[in-house]
Amino acid sequence: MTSTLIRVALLVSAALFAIGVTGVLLRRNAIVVFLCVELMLNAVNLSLVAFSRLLGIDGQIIVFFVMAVAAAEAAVGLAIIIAVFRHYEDVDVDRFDLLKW
Amino acid sequence: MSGASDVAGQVGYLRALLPEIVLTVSALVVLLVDVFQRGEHRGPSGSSVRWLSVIGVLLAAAANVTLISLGPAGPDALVALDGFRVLANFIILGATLLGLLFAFDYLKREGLEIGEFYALLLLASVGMMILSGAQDLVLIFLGLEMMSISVYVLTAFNREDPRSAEAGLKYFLIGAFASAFFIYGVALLYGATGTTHLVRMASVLSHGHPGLLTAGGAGLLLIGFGFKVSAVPFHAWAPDAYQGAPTPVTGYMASGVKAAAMLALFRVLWVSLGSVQGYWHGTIWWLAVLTMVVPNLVALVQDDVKRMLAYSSVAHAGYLLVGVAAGGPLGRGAALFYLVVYTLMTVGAFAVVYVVAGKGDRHSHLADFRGLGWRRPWLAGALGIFLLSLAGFPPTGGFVGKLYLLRAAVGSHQPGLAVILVLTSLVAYYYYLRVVWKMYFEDAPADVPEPDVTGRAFRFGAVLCVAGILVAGLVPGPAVDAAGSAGLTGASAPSVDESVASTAPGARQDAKPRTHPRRAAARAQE
Amino acid sequence: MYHPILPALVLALPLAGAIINGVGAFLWREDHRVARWVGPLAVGASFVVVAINFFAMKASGTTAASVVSLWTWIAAGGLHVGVDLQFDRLSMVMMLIVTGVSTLIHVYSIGYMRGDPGFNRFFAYLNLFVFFMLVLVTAASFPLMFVGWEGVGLCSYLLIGFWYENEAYSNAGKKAFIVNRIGDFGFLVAMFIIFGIFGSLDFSQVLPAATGHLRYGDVWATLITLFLFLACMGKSAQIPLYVWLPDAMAGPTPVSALIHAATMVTAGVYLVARTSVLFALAPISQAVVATVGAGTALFAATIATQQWDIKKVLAYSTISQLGYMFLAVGVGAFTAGIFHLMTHAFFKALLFLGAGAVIHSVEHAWHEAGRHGGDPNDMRNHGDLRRWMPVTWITMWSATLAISGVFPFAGFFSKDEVIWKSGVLGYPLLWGVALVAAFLTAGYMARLMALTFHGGENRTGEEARGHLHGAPLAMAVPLVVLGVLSLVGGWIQIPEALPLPHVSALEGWLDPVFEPAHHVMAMHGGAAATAAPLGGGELTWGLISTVVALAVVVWIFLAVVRRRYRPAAESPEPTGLSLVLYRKWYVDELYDRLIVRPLMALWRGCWKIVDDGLIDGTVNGLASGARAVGWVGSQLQSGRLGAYVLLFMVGVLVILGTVAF
Amino acid sequence: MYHSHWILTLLLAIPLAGAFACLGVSGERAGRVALWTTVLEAALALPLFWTFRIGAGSFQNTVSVPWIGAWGIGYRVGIDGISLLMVLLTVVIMPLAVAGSFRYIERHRPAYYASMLVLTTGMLGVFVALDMFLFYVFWELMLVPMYFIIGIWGGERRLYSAIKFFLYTTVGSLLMLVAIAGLVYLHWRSSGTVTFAYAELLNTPISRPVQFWLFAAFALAFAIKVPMFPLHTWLPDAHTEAPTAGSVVLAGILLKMGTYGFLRFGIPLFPRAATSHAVVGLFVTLAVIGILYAAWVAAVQPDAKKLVAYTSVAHLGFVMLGVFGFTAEGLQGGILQMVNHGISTGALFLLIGMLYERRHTRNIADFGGIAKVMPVFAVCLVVVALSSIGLPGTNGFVGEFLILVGTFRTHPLATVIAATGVIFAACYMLPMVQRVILNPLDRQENRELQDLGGRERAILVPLLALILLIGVYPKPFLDRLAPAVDRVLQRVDMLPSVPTARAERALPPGVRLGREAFTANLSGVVDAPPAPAPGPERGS
Repeated sequence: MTSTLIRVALLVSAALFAIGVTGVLLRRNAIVVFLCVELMLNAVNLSLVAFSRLLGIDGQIIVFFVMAVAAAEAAVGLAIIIAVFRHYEDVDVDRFDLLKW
Repeated sequence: MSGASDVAGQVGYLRALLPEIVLTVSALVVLLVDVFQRGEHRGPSGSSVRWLSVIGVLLAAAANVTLISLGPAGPDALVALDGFRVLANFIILGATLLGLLFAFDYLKREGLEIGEFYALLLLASVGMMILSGAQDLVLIFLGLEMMSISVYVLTAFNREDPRSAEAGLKYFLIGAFASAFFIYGVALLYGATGTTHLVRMASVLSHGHPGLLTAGGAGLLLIGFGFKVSAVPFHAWAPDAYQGAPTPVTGYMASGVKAAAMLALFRVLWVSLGSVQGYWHGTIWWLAVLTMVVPNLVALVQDDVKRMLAYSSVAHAGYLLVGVAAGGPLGRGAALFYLVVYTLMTVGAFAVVYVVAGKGDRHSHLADFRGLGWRRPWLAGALGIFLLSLAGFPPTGGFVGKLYLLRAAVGSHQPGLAVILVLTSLVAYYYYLRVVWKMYFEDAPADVPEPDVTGRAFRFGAVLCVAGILVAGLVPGPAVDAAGSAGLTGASAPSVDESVASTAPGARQDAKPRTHPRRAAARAQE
Repeated sequence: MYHPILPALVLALPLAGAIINGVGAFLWREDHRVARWVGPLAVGASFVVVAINFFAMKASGTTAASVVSLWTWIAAGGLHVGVDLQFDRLSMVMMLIVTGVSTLIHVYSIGYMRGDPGFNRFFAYLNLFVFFMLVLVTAASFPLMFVGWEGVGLCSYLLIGFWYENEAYSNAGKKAFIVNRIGDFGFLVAMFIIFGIFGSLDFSQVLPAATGHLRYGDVWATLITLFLFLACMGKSAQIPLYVWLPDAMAGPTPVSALIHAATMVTAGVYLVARTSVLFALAPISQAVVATVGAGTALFAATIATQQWDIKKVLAYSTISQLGYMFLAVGVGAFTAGIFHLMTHAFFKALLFLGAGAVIHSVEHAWHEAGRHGGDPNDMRNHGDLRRWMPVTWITMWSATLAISGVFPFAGFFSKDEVIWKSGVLGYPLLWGVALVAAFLTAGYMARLMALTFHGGENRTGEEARGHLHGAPLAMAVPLVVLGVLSLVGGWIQIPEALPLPHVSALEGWLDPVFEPAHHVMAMHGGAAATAAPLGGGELTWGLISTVVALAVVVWIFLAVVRRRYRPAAESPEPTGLSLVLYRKWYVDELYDRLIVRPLMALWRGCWKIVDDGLIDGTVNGLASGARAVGWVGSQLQSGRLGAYVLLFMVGVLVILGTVAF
Repeated sequence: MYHSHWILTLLLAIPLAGAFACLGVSGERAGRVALWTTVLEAALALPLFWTFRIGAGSFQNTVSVPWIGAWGIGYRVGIDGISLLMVLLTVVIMPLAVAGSFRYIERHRPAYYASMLVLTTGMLGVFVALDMFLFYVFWELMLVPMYFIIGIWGGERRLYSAIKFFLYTTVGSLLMLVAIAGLVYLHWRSSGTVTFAYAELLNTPISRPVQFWLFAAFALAFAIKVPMFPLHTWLPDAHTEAPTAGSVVLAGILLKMGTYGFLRFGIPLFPRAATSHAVVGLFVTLAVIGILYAAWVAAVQPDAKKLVAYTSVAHLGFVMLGVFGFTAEGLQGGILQMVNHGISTGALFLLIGMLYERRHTRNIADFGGIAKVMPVFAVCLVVVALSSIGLPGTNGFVGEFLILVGTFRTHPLATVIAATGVIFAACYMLPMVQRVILNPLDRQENRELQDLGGRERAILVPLLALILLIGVYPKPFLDRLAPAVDRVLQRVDMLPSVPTARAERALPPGVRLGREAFTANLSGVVDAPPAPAPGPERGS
């Protein structure tokens, strides 16, 4: 019973992670890309929570760390996106190619 | 995540973390002093923050010295207390110190003298130290993020320059993306073994039957680290980020970030996953090969020296990966030693580039280096030595480092890696020498801009780098001894059976040193 | 017991002369007084020392060789070569000839080269040549002999190109050196084999041991001797390597006389004689030597008949006479070969010196008359010179009769001996060839004399004619001495068959040297015949040949004298067989087409195609390839985040894929 | 002092000190500093020739000081006969090269002379190092100054040539570094100690296949340096573009490092690979091809310097033939030929450089007849050219002859083919000599040429003297080589501990005399154990 639930949770988590990856791959808007990364982190969180059902509390504690990190990333990330926007007036990631080759 | 119980009291724990604590405190002090000093006006920060940060680094280094005499922490400690960590800390602190010294002139020139820069730099270093010293995947993740987030900001620090912002964005987005892989890998390994502690994970893995979860976890971890150490094919961000970032930050990134990530990778692979080499060794081998081959070839066609050096430092990640792939005391020593030298030469080389490039980092094209050898002999001489060392030429430290790596590769029965290493070095000679020939073989036309004048801090830093490189090349004995004898808590199953320590004094911290009959004989001889 | 007296002095004197004159060529370039005395005296003194040694050796009656060790030259591994001089009967004969003739020619040169800006340099070279020639003949080992061998080649090179500002002369020198090097290659290889088999290169180790190490007809003996003979072909201008010698006439005439007639070119004969025992062990080689010799004798003689250049005639004559010598040593008549070598040294040196006197005179006359251009060597520009140059005329006749083999001149005895021996030692065909060549010799010499000294009409030119003069004293004295020698030189060896007192001074003297060879041949080859191939004894054929020779001389002489010739500039080109012979059978052209040009093309190909194209192309191609790959790689780094993520994901999939499966 | 051990170290240190001194002074004074430094160096080194103990089998003037203890790396230097001659060659050539630069080098003089002095240290180091690490350091170290010398003071295509020189030579040496690491590892595995000491690494037991791999790496490095066909194309370019002194040093000394490497390291370390049929056959073949091919290509060169560069390939081909013939005569001749080549080719480059300084062209066709205006030059050129083509009486002959006469016993056919090289040598050298100094003096520019001055004569005199001295009396040189060559032969023959004190050097190892042995040799058996030497045919 538990293991089935965990397996489902893990699969959902993997699916979410894959959706996040696909989003990063396909989307061009920097903010959306970043949101997809957040989705991936949350997918991992789901896995961690699922494992902690089996292995004890540690997994859930890790989730908090991950959330905190995600928050920090969000803060920094949005600031950077704003900085970029000030130069390019755009957030389409494929338009930034001053640096190449 | 039960760590603290086996440490003899909180004080002991604090002592074991003294360098990190000192550095964190100095970062905060810098931040505070800056805030109070500047108050409302938005001018540049005072010079006190610079010196405060330098002092902070020096204090941390002093604190790090005290770690040497501390005995090993228990196997359950979250942060290791072994020679590996001590040396890693020194490398990171060295990179930080050099980064600071080289940043002074640069920030003044670019009008970026803001206290946050120093604070961020110091905090990034704290992250690195945690990253390379931690024995728990979660702590490693935290260190990684602490380092990364600070460096994202540093990369995008020059708000006037769109290249800086673009570099920051690329670095950040892919970095965050890679972090997700990393933590996913942590999660899977946790699921597979029930622990995130490296040593315990190792014992679980060596007794149990590792399955798909372990394999997937290891793979995902490799991807996460692959990004951080800029291994091909996860390197694409690196040239852009290195080129776009403010140049002193580039040097710092290329050395510090890479060193910390590389050493953490080494620790994770050989401590926790040492018994399941089948899952990752082939991958590391290929990563090393690709990372040596691709950037070296691409660097051939670079006409911008900064970008060329960016590719070069990506290629050096490949050389370092050879050390990781070799493992064992020899590979460990090789990686550590090479990182020491690599830090000196890379930071130094980037620093010279920003001096030549002038305000706004505009003139880093190869053509701008024409005749530098005769216009600015000292500057060019320093760059020449950095380049020779990067190329791996005696009598520089780069040569000894390469030889160390070769010995590690050969000693772990991977002569193929050794051969690829030297062949790619040969390719690298071409582009390094191209700079040398621009500097010395061609004369500067009148329209080549004069390089900046250099400040005292820069000169001091450059002398430090050059001296370090030459010392590492001419009297590498002490450094080799230190690197060779740096123990790694929980390292087992050395794939390398050549011991460098047969003549080196000092404790071996290998948990299970395989006793080779001949080695035993050698020891008996001494 | 004989001990060489002051042996080192024999060599040191000419060397010292060379050094003094060489220094003089720089320090007192304009002052020729020192060279005038030092040059001839150094060689003359050497001759005196040699003569003293000769008498000492003769008095002692020894037949053994005395070896004087000066110092160790090369000692490595099993090889030990000393600077050792060997004084034995053979080298004594050679030393006498070399120093004697050299002394005369040095004296002659004082007159001939008077006023030449390179006077000092000339004597330096000439002395140096004598030194090397003496090294060659006194060497006690193959390598040391090789020193002399190449040393004389060097001097020959320097002296042929003595007037180096003339490109043709320089070319001739170069050609001589390179062709000689082909021969030297043979010498080297022969030494390698000898060392491989005998473990030594000293004559005293090799030659006595030859019969022990090599069987009769041994393939190694054949190889050694064939390679040695290759060396001889080069140095002694035998087919097919003779081509340098006619060109070598570019040098000053005394050089032609000394080096390219009397001494250096006979070194090959000396070499065969020295290693006679090896040749005796290799019948195939002997046959080759004899055949090549006879062939060369005939071939060169045909060319000589149609040359207009007086020196060219003599050059081909020399080649032809050298052919006789090889015929002799080839058939095993070593003494005959050396005998002919000696008499040839006298009369051919004389012929050249005489020709030199003629050229000198014509040249001076033209110079005085202010005429430029025109070839003073061309016999069509001479004619009736006996009126101005009686001494030269008479002495040259002496030499002509000698070379034609007319009794009682020197050549009669030596040449007759050669021809006779080839007949009775089993080479009937070569005997016939030699006879024919002998008559040709008489013919072209008569032609030469008639054209140059007779004809009743002088073609030098109206204004110049008054300036013609006889040879000055310095030149005349050697001419006379050699003229006498050309007459009497043959009397030291008079065959028993002739109704004359039997003299075998030379044979008696040299027999001990050739004894081992004769022994081998006697053991394996059977006895010599007593009659010529067509029947008849030595006396018969001696009579026949001298009569025929004389008849040919008279016939051709009269034929030529009766014809009227125009000066060279006005003469028509020869046609038909004449042209072929005048063009020397087109051998130079043939060599050019078949060897020189293909080789040059090959070499250019090596440079342009292999070196620049293939090797550098590969190397540079690798470099550009690397750059091209790098460029492709850099294009992947497009700057777009999407591409980076894609690349990242490729890596992810590959890693996860390999991990999972 | 000369039996003291530190003389070699002194020799290594003096040029370095001089280099710093050069950087400290300005302009022409740097040249004088460099000259005096090299003269001092020569004065200090030359007595070694006499203090060297002839016949002693071991290395002399050795020093061994630990350097990187953990790796068993030490500062180990010493000389045997081979090193001795190479060291002396170096110290004799260097002052001449420096003095020969005074007029040629006009820009950046201090840097130039400093480079030359660093180069000196590097080259000497290669010849005296008895530690693989030390050897490699010096080996690479001398590349850098040479790169600068070609690149900064070279001719038109100096960039291309410099980088080509550098990359070509490093491709081999990098693989050699891997092989060194492998060798050290193997030694550790068998003995348990990590060491880079040459003497100890000699005792490493290595399986045959591994020997091949390691030898291949070493051989590649050395063969490029020699250079052997077809790895030679860097040489003509480097020579053509390098300044005179650069060419002199390159040809005179640097190339010797390749052959020296074979003798000191490649062959003794991996004797079974080095003496295998395949390897010997390959090297002998390449050597012979090199001799002929280079001579051919040289013969059609319009540029005098390039011509001489190709002759180097041919000469070094002879050396390699002698080395891989594995006979005492051939080896001694080969080593002597290394010295000879250094002298004669160095002199040739100096002479061409002197012409270049006057006319700023090296095109042979631009000259002609200059013997008339430059008689001293002409004499020097002729003597040197004759030495180069191996005329007996000059040094060139002794070396070539020994090589050929020795190698003939093991490789008769190859030797005979190689011997045709003496013909082709005449084919390239004489036309060059002719077109430069002989022929009509028909160009106005050439009529005004000045003959060699005092400085130039002083540079050439030692070389000419050596040419004749070695040509006439090579014994002192050969005597010093004999024990070292014996040792090499012992290694390759795998003689089980031949008594070191050979009472009578009547027959060196491997020498087989007499007809039977000779004809047996013709079957080409190279690495078979030598037949017991028959009784000496001749006394010593």
